[in-house]
Amino acid sequence: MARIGVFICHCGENISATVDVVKVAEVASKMQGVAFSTEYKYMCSAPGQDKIVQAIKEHKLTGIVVAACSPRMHESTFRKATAEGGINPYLCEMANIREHCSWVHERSEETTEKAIDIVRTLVAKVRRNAPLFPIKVPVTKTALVIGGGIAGIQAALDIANAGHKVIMVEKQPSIGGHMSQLSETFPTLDCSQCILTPRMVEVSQHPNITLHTYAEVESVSGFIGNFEVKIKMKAKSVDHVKCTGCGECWQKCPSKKIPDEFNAGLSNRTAIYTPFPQAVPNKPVIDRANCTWFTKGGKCGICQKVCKAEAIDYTIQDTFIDVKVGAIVTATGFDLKHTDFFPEYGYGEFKDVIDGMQFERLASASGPTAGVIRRPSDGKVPEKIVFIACAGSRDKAKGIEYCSKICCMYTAKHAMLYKHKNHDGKAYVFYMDIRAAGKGYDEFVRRAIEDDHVEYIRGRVSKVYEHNGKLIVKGVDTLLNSTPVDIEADMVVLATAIVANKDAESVAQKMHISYDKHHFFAEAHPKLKPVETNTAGIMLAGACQSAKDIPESVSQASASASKAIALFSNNEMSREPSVAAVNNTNCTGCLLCQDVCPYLAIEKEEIKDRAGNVLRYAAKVNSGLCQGCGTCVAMCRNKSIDLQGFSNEQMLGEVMSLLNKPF
Amino acid sequence: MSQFEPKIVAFVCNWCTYAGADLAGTSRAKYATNVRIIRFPCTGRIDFMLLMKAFQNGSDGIIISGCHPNDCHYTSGNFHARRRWMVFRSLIEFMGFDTERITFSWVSAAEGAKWADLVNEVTTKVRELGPFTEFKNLDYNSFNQLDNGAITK
Amino acid sequence: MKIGYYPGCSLEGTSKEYSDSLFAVAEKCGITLETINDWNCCGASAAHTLNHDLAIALPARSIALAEKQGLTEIVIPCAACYSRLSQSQLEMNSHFVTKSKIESYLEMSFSGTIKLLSVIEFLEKYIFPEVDKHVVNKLNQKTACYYGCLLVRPKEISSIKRSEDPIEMEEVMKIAGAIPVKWAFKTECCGAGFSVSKTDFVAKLSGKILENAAENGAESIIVACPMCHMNLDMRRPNIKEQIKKDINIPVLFITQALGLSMGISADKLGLNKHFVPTDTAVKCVIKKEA
Amino acid sequence: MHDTGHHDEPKGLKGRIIKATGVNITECYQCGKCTAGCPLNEEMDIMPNQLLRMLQLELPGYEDKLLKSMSIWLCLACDMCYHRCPQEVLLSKVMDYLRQESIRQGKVNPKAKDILKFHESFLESIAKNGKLHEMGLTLNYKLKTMNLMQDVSVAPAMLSKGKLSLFPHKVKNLKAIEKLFKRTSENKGGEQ
Repeated sequence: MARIGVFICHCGENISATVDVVKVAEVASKMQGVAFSTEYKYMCSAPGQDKIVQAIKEHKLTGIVVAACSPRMHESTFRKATAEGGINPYLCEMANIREHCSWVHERSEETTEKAIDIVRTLVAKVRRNAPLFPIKVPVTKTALVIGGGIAGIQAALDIANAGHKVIMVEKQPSIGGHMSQLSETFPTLDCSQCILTPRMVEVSQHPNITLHTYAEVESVSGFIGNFEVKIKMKAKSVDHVKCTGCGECWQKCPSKKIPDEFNAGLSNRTAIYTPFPQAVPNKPVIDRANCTWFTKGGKCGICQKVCKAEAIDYTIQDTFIDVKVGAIVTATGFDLKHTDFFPEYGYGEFKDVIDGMQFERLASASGPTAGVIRRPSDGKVPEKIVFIACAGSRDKAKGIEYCSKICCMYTAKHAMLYKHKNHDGKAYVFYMDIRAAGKGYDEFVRRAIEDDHVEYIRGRVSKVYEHNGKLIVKGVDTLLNSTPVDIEADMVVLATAIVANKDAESVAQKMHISYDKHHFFAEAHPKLKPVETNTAGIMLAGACQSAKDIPESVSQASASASKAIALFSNNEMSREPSVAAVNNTNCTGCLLCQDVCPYLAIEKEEIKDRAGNVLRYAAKVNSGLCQGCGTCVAMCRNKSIDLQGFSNEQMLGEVMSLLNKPF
Repeated sequence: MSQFEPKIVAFVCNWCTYAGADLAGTSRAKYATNVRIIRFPCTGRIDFMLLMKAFQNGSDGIIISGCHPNDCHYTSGNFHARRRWMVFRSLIEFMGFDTERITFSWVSAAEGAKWADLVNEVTTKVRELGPFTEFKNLDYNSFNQLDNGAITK
Repeated sequence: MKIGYYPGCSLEGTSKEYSDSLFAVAEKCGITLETINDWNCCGASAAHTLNHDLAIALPARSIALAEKQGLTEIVIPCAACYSRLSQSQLEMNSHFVTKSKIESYLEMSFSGTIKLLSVIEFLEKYIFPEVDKHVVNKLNQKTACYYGCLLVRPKEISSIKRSEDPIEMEEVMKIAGAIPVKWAFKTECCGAGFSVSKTDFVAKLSGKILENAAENGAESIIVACPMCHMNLDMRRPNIKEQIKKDINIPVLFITQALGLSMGISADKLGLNKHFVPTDTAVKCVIKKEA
Repeated sequence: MHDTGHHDEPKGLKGRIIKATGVNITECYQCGKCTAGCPLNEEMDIMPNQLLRMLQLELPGYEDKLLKSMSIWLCLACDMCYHRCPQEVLLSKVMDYLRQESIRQGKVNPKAKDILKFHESFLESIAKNGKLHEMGLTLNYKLKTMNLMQDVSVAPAMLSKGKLSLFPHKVKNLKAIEKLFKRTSENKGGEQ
């Protein structure tokens, strides 16, 4: 026989001003199963909580209903008090008579009636509550970092330096990401590679970090503390244990006309290659799509012949490894729109209209022009150069409404670098707004304008076309009575929009994390959980979430790392026990539940007789994976699966009591 | 004569609509007192037979509301709810049930005002539809006779 | 095969050669063009400048007549008429109130299901499949294909894919054995409606177009709109005054150029009706090698 | 839903434009791309983006400035602005409305009278024949504007090339055309 205690809170006057709390307590005392009922000014205060503890002891209560605010506010407070009173905390439920009642209605009989109804439903539920126990799960103290750009590198080093193991997966042959391609960095103009390469080396040499380059995450299963990850190791065709990185192979490789990704297509590379001289690891892979051995069926083989270390092996296949990790940091980075995205700027067909990354390579000492800014068509140093900001960004018509955030700064940097190298050259920037809100950022833009005499013109460019070896840029100065401004330029640089990686959607689906309509990964809460995702244990770092500059990416990476380190500080963790359970004597094994479970938490169980013969099959819930959504419960044809804390009995009890029907 | 006040039961998910209703409270929106909320972890958890139980026992209208598509806390529960609702609706429509009495909506945790509007709209609509009596008017005796006589023989 | 035909006023007057050459090419390919009975003017820019409802109603009448006549597809060679008829059909189909209002003005019903074809769509759909059999000559000249505004804009009605640098006319010209040049003013406005009232603006805008075509080596300019043709061809003296340059490149309708490649005589194609002599373009034509 | 009654008729020009054209003026963020690409930008007295800005801000006297401007008559409706607009503001529709409003209020810029007269002559020709009679239009326009000598050099050539016909082609059912003209002008200024 249930003995339930009901506690009505006044919440100062927040509830009692519109709800007759005395009447609610009085009616509640007569409800089925209620042994004790009272009201109090502040149930959440220490004396209020103490009332619950005392009442449990005095009245031998078996369940608690606290009618007060939203359970989102104080459920844990009252469950703790309930436990202190000596009964299972999950026997306590809250009736929300503040947010859902007293605050949204005027003082009236109906309002009090509604409060009584709310209390009655929760009493009916608690009568059917069962003691539940938090689920303890062990924690695997290894982190997986996906992506080896600056964000991934930072996260990996932070976690590794805290003494935990890290597995880093990078899809390219080298780590370093986009930052390794940059010339100099704003607002200090220090050389990108100079500050990045030591970090890359540290990753490769760190005893706690296992680095897998030329590898991709194939699948992720499991849950926080206990993920199981399958990693695809793409065939490098080179045994990196034997390889000394001498470079003989790529110097002799005859396939020399492959656009070099690292130089943003401004130069060519060979089929066997390392992406750049400071690559980590500094050992080559064979790009099979472009290697004659693979495309023309065993012809060539020069690299194998010249390799003294006998490291080249054309027969290596893709392999898969399975790893167990406790936390995952997703740092898969971003992509840039290319010039072919812009019909009005020539569909990418004008050689001297380039994107920001191509300019970085032109300005970089390690780039194809050794840092001399030359235009791609004829190698001349441009005398007039036009930068177009917001190319594709903030452009609803092109499907990208958002601001790419970093272009204002890098465009100022580009113009500055150009002016530093070509004092007599003219640099124009067409912009809409200057968004330079970081530390020292606006000062940087002012320096470009005031000290380096970059001409900033406020207006969008309507069209760029080729004419007599020049590029005609048709713009406007909206600050000068909207005067049309046509510039005959030698080179045009588009600050193209930052977009999500092409495979971002499939990566998100593999990890069961959410993403926005532009395929940027979604944080769990835009303000209070900016680095976590909706899947516990998976964190975000860098531009895979939204456009970010280097300091922001690094900060977020460290924040993600600290989340992982905090998780690893305990040997086990506990989870809410609201999970599904199967009554396997009733279960017919149809496994509809398995199809709808978003967490792959339902397995097929063999029901055997004593001799070990399989009699039939039933569903079985892995309570470690189950998140408690209950979709399986609604699907089940004969009510063999139920959700603890929201069971069929409890929900039906609520409905029936609400309508004043006995159940 | 006082006007008819319908009883409306709202089946809502914990993460979006329940929180949205909380927000309506914290922002002190005012709405009709007719609605009673039952909290589910997810709209995917809602067994639609519970709707029938509610109507059978005196509810005049029902709201089902959860997270917007793609916003489900559990990734896909709301999609399952929507699909199930579409099948269920065509079934009960076929049986002659007035599906106007059931409102399926999405209210996010940020849409307190939308929740208040939804409750008011549904209350007005169901008030106009009048009390739900179809089920109560069924002739139980003939059912019982069928049960005891015709079928078992 | 029978296709509906909306000539438009220009093709019965100043641009008769466009109509003649279209018929000649269609005939070669075994296609009969059936003119809409009692069609009327589309209203051109005058109607939509002065009277919005009239701008919908005038084209709607011709479309409704075509529907009555049982036509399912109409080719509208004039780019301006094509634009007006398409805009009208689009508005009629998307605004119920407008539709019923205009229907009451017309005293006719309007179903809006007829397929309106620009000359480019018509060539792609009906001439391309036949063209191999009939092309006997190579135009053998550099051509600048000029689209103007109304074939490429607005995007809601245009069938053109690369709106800033279309290639549909170039595809036709390649088949005709011409060498299309790359140039920058394919879709700039020629001044269109100001042909009579603001001739100096037309001269300026058309002048820029001609200049760019010339600088890119064009030996002929190919157009698909009588307004563009008039401005680029007839306004040459004004253009000369404006840009202080004498540019003698002839301007051909796309159907004339295609007709030449099919061996149709210059006279039949109306090539003698132009202000800028077309003989330089005709002279380039050579027999296609078998 | 209530009918589009008189009680909610917007008072200002901006409100009427939004109601009649459905173009959301506030979407313009003043990037100027429309002006940069306008073929007649050098001739305009108010640039396309400025015109939208004036509508956004509604400073005193803006209505007259717009209705008396030359720009609204210079717009060729080539739609280059809309085509490249990042915010997809359909400016040519706004221009159409402004022109018709300018005529209604008798505020047509004196320099635009020729353009207006050309359009009027054009419509008169259609009203009379159902089709354009180019010769008639030219004569009519010349009489209206007294630009008698303009284009005299090309006319004989056109005639000899068979490009101008002395007599108009006419629509058979001229009654129908008459009705269209009558009915649409009775209802002018209605919702677009």
